[in-house]
Amino acid sequence: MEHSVAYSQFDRIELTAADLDIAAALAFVASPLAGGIDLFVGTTRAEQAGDGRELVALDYEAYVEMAIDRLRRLAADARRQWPIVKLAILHRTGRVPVGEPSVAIAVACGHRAEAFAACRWLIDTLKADVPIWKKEIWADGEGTWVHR
Amino acid sequence: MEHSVAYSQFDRIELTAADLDIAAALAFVASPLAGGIDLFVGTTRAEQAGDGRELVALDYEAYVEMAIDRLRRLAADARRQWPIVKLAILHRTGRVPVGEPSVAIAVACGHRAEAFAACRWLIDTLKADVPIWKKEIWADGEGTWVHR
Amino acid sequence: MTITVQFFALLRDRAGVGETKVSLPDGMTVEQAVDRLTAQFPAIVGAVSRIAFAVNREYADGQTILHDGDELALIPPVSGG
Amino acid sequence: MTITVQFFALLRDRAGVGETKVSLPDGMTVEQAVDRLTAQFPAIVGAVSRIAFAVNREYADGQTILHDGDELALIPPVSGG
Repeated sequence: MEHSVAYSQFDRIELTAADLDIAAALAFVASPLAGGIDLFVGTTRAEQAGDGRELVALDYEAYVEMAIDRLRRLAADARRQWPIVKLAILHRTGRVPVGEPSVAIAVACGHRAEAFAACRWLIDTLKADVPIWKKEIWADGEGTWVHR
Repeated sequence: MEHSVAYSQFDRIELTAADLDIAAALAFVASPLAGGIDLFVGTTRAEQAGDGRELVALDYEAYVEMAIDRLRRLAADARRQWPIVKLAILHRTGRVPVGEPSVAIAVACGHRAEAFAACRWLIDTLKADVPIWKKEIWADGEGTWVHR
Repeated sequence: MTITVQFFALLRDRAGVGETKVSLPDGMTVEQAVDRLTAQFPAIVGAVSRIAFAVNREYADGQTILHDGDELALIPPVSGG
Repeated sequence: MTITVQFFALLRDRAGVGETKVSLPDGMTVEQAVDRLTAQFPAIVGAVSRIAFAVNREYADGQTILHDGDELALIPPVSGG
């Protein structure tokens, strides 16, 4: 089960093994009622291990059904806290090479302060709460799960 | 003078009478050194005047040469405050209909907290500091300069 | 009763399976079920700093009573984003 | 000396021009130049809540001494973004 989308008229939640379509997320949240849109994109950052090995990618695994459910609740929780017009949360599964996006969160609100606050809360809470895991893939082929 | 671009390897600053190319701004800031990208997009929000007239657009005017110079300094000031990998600031001149973007700021940093903080500071400071003005264009054709 | 158990990430690697079915006495709690699982899959012990639980895709604590057909997931520290 | 003056937004509408050249005695300050301008363009008086100044595209205060060839801009409250 590598692809899963849930969306209402106002929220788009997507876990996908394909490249994230960030332009589509921005188009989805666009609205005449929005004055400010904040988009966060998390990408795989180049890193070097202590022994000099280079990171080549992150492999993402999700407990798909539960992750989608948690993301929908995050969206609902955000809507209780801020006056959100539309929002989109996209997250990758599978291999995400250095420089490529693994997560994108777009929030459209009437005013910018709310869009920034909701977007920041969503990415922070996603990282703490949603059952998705990353494995670091190093140039020598070794993989290390991140469970901090 | 309706179009002006200034960019170094790491900053792209653009004042333009054409539609903002937000995908290009995101592509410009992408980097293997970036872990988090924050993008703010300000759009013309539908509004109604007290007497029921509908807002149809905002007309933006800039003191172009000074505005470009101030935006470059804002970029430099942000770089002194946060470890920014790349950034792009695009602003429209001319008529921006309801629902269309007037400003886009994309900031790529190693980590998300810095990207959010720098992006927020840039839009707040742009709004307070840069010689650009908007005129509200109402459905009856009347225009009202915003000078709050 | 029979429940389905899900392992993820390093726990899946250590268990050697992503999913397994186990038969347990009726009325067992999550904690009691996990004790049985660590006996059956000793390699998961100490693999991660802490394990959270989900029953039927809801976070649940160790005292939650399990029922026939439940899906119990062992959730290592998450690292999405 | 001769300076170029720039008006923007509502001030441009009220002045009826975006740019004008004015001849002033050497050594005049921004404030003194603006006094002359308000006499020449009375419609700009009270048009906006406050006016900032820029000389040669740098924000400048009223005490700044002007020089021949300077560009003085009258900056009404900005509203970009």
